[in-house]
Amino acid sequence: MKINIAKYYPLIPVYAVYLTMFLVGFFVPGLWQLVALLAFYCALGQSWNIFMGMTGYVDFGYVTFIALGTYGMALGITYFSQFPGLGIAIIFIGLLLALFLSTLSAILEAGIALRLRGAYFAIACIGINEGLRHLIEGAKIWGGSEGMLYWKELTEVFGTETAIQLTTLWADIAVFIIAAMAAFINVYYMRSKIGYALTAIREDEDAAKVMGIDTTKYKTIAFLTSGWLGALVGAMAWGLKLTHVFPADVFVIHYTVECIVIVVLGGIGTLLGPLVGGLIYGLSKYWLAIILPGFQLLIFAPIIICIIIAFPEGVIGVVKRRVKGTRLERYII
Amino acid sequence: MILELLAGNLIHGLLLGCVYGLSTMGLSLIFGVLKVINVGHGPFIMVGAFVTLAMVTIFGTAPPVAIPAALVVGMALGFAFFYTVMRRLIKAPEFTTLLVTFAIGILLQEVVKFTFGAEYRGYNWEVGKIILTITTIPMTKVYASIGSIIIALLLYLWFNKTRIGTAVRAVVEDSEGARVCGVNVDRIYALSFAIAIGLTVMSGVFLTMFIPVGINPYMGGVYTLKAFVIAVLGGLTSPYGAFFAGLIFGLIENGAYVLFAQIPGVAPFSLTVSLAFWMLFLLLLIKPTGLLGAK
Amino acid sequence: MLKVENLESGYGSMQVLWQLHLEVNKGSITSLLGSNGVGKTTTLCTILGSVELWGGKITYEETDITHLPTHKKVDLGIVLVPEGRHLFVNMTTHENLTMGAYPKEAVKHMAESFELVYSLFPILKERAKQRAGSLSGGEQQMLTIARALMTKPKLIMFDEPSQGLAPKLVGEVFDAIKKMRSEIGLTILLVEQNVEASLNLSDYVYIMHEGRIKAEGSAEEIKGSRDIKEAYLGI
Amino acid sequence: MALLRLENITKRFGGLVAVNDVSLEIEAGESIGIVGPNGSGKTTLYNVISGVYPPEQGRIFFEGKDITNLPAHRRAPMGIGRTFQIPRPFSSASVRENVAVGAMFGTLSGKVSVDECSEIAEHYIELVGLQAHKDKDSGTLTPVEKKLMEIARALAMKPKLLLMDEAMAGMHPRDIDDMVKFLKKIKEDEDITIVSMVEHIMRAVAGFAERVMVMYRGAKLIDAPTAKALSDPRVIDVYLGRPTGEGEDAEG
Repeated sequence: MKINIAKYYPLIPVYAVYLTMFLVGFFVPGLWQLVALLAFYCALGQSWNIFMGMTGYVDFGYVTFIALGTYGMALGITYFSQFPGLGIAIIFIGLLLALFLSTLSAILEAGIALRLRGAYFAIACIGINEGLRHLIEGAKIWGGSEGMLYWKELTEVFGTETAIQLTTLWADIAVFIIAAMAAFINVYYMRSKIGYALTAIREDEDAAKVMGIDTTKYKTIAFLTSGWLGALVGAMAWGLKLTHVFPADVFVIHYTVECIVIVVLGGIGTLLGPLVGGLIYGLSKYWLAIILPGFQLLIFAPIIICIIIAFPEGVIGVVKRRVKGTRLERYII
Repeated sequence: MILELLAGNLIHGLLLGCVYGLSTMGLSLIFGVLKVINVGHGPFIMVGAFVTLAMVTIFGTAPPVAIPAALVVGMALGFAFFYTVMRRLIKAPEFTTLLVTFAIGILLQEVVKFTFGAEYRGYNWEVGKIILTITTIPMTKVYASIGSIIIALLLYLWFNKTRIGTAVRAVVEDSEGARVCGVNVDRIYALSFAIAIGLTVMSGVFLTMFIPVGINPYMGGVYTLKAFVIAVLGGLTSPYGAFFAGLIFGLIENGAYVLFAQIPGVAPFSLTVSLAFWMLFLLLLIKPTGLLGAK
Repeated sequence: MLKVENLESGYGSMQVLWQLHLEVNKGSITSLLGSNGVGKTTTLCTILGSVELWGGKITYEETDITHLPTHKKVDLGIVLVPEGRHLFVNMTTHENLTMGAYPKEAVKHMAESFELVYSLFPILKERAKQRAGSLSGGEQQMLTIARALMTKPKLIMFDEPSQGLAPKLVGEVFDAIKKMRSEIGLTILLVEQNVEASLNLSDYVYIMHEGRIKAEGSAEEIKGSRDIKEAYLGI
Repeated sequence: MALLRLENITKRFGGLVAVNDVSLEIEAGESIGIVGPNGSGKTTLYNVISGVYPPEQGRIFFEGKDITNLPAHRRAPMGIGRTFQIPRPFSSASVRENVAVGAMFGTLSGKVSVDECSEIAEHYIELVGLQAHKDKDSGTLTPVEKKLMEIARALAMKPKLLLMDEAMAGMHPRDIDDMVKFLKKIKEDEDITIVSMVEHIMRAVAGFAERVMVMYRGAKLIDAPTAKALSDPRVIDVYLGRPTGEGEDAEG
């Protein structure tokens, strides 16, 4: 089969930005934490956009995936640290558990939520998120509201030195890799049958069915992919990096809202959008926290309202319109 | 013994259910008229609680005096948010309305936080109690639920007996149809939004009369979520559906708590909250349009 | 009675109407003909104000009403029988009609309006307590017209009143329109795809094509003009 | 063996019987008109055939295979294509992408690559005369262009049976004649069986269909050769109100 490389041109600017970020963080002293934070937001934006951007469904409970990813890593490290011989494989077991848990919740949500549209879908997703959180707390699963702490286990397996390396460097690098993967998958989907099917579903689901599109299948593909990527981000950026997990910290709708803000700022359904949105959002949040500590939310809320109203296409949406018909067009989607 | 406990708690649940019902009517009204889910619903309830707190602690009045004050504050907020923000979002895609209403909620929380501080507060209002064999009911709870019922009834009369109220129903059904009948649809949008917010803020007053402690800027979140469950149970677009669903929800919540408390080794409070969401889950699985919905 | 000059309008960035002019004389039946998608519905909606107006001037009974909101125009006696009916399906027939009498002037005359519409459409009286959604297609169309009459209009605009009706019922609807002029003295602006029937009914006819008025004339003139019929009506 | 066979189809919505005990057989190569006023159950019948919802009673056979309980997306690849009364374009996608979707998920599903689908799309876009608009977002087309695009999209599915819903409503009588000619040509060239549904454009029915089924209040009133059906006294009584040829056929 012939592979059409031109289809992947839009990845060039995306990867250029990620590489620049990485190099800046790596070589400029003191910037690594900031860059890691930005990568986290970009990765979440990219992952969330695969579902929301392509299907038009607003998954307001997306944070469930991130949270379960975190629990997957926590469980992996906590339980498999009994077998120190596994070494670095423990982290991969953690990632597998993250994927497993997010798949379970995706099945739960897909069964009900993908049949519903609009308001009901948004509410159903929030419901599942809260239901899981309070079930974990109420039934005292995985430590209940006391959560799980596993720094000790991590050092027992890897030694303090390596454990510090893992949590402060490799967890962040992994987030970069996940973000890059998400961007690639996004382009791949957009350029294949899946993308056509999802566009049709987004615009008119019933007409899509009659055209021969198995709507459940394609929605599930997008939903699962998006959920898996979210879980991987959670496993690395929270699970491995923080070495603790509390239900009240991870099942927080605010993070879903951050995803939406990032994607909307950058441009829904675009490839470059989540990256641009992630940078703008992450940087301004960081900056506000320095100059006006404690006031971030008070300032952010009205800004978000204004931007959404005045600027619903997002940065890349506007750029896309500008470059239409020029040579830059094929690099920006 | 457990049956007595259960029966006692169900009485409390029924009383609280009235307040829940009232607190959700605004959410349903906004969804019916504007087709917008107000994700910032809970913070408006919180505003009601702070209005009560201010009236009681600063002006030294009895809590019920806060009811008209809450209505005024709520409607003022409603009109303000409608004309600055919501008006521009009437035909906007869903994620923008979700995001914007959420941001409004955050804004309210932060403003209240910077005005009143973040700590937990409460007030004291003693007006006697009814002592039954199975339970003791403070009169404040009785007043709160009676007040909720009265306001729900007034709303019902407004909807069905007044010209403007009928116009609101017409807009819910078909806004274009209402427009060609000469209804000033934009004003109906504004008015309904303001009334809905007014109702929500008022329900905050009744809620503090029911539970006069734990008033803080972030108390609203949990009520947003409860309101979602209740609204779906009630059919999402029907304020009366929401009221009756509130009763059901209050009963289940209080009943379940008693039962969960019998299970050793669990946190019954969290489990009760969780149950509410599994109920929502099941409901959406079986009958997405809600139990009490029109169709 | 109604005068439209240089009307321009559209949706979003897409312009639909260009330099449109139109005049409706008091007591006349004026038709706006043309095929699907030429902007007939947009014209009516722009006149009434439910579609944004980009430019031009609308005069009604010597007053400039260009920038009045829809409800003010309804108050002045302009009403639209919309395409797709837009009935309140969960309300009863009676409630739908009551809603029609929403303008303050109309409320005062509600009783006589009810008498009038029930005499015009006796079937609606039988269906008064029924949900509007449960009526048949023809009955719903009558209810839509009756609801418009309840606003006490002077100028009534019809958007495709025969659409979706059995040919048999189409005649009844056109008879009703005729009666509205002769018995109530209303002025009528009619948008139709049923060319033949509209030509028979109208005094004056405008022909639209691609968002512009391409031809106009008395019904007799249009009927007599082969060219116009060929070029724009395809008959 | 009939291409499509409906056996006693009944479909209810709540208390309303939308389609009442309708049977119909369509042989390959036929062109059939379904006529009836709004609310007579035509669109519901189409929805049952294309699988939008299952019937309460009755069975549907396509090429002898029972498809009664098959979901919609499994029927399209078998060769059932359709257009909609009110066009339903995938608005944010271009005309070419819209038509490509037809090729991608129709009877060619799985046999052609995304790029090939794009080529097939070009062919049908030209056939319906929309080549000037192929890169436009389909949402910006005029209603008539949207209808043409839907026809191209349905044809790109390479269907065996094409269900057309009011494809000619709102067109000039002259354009209707062109469309009738076009459909006749397509039918021969592409070997498609066409069912066309109309409310009141008798001119199109008379010009196109060999056979007509008239529906009234959900039930089949008559199923006969076109001329016979349209002059049937029952049809005139409940539907036409007067014999055709007295002006109705000039509607546009």
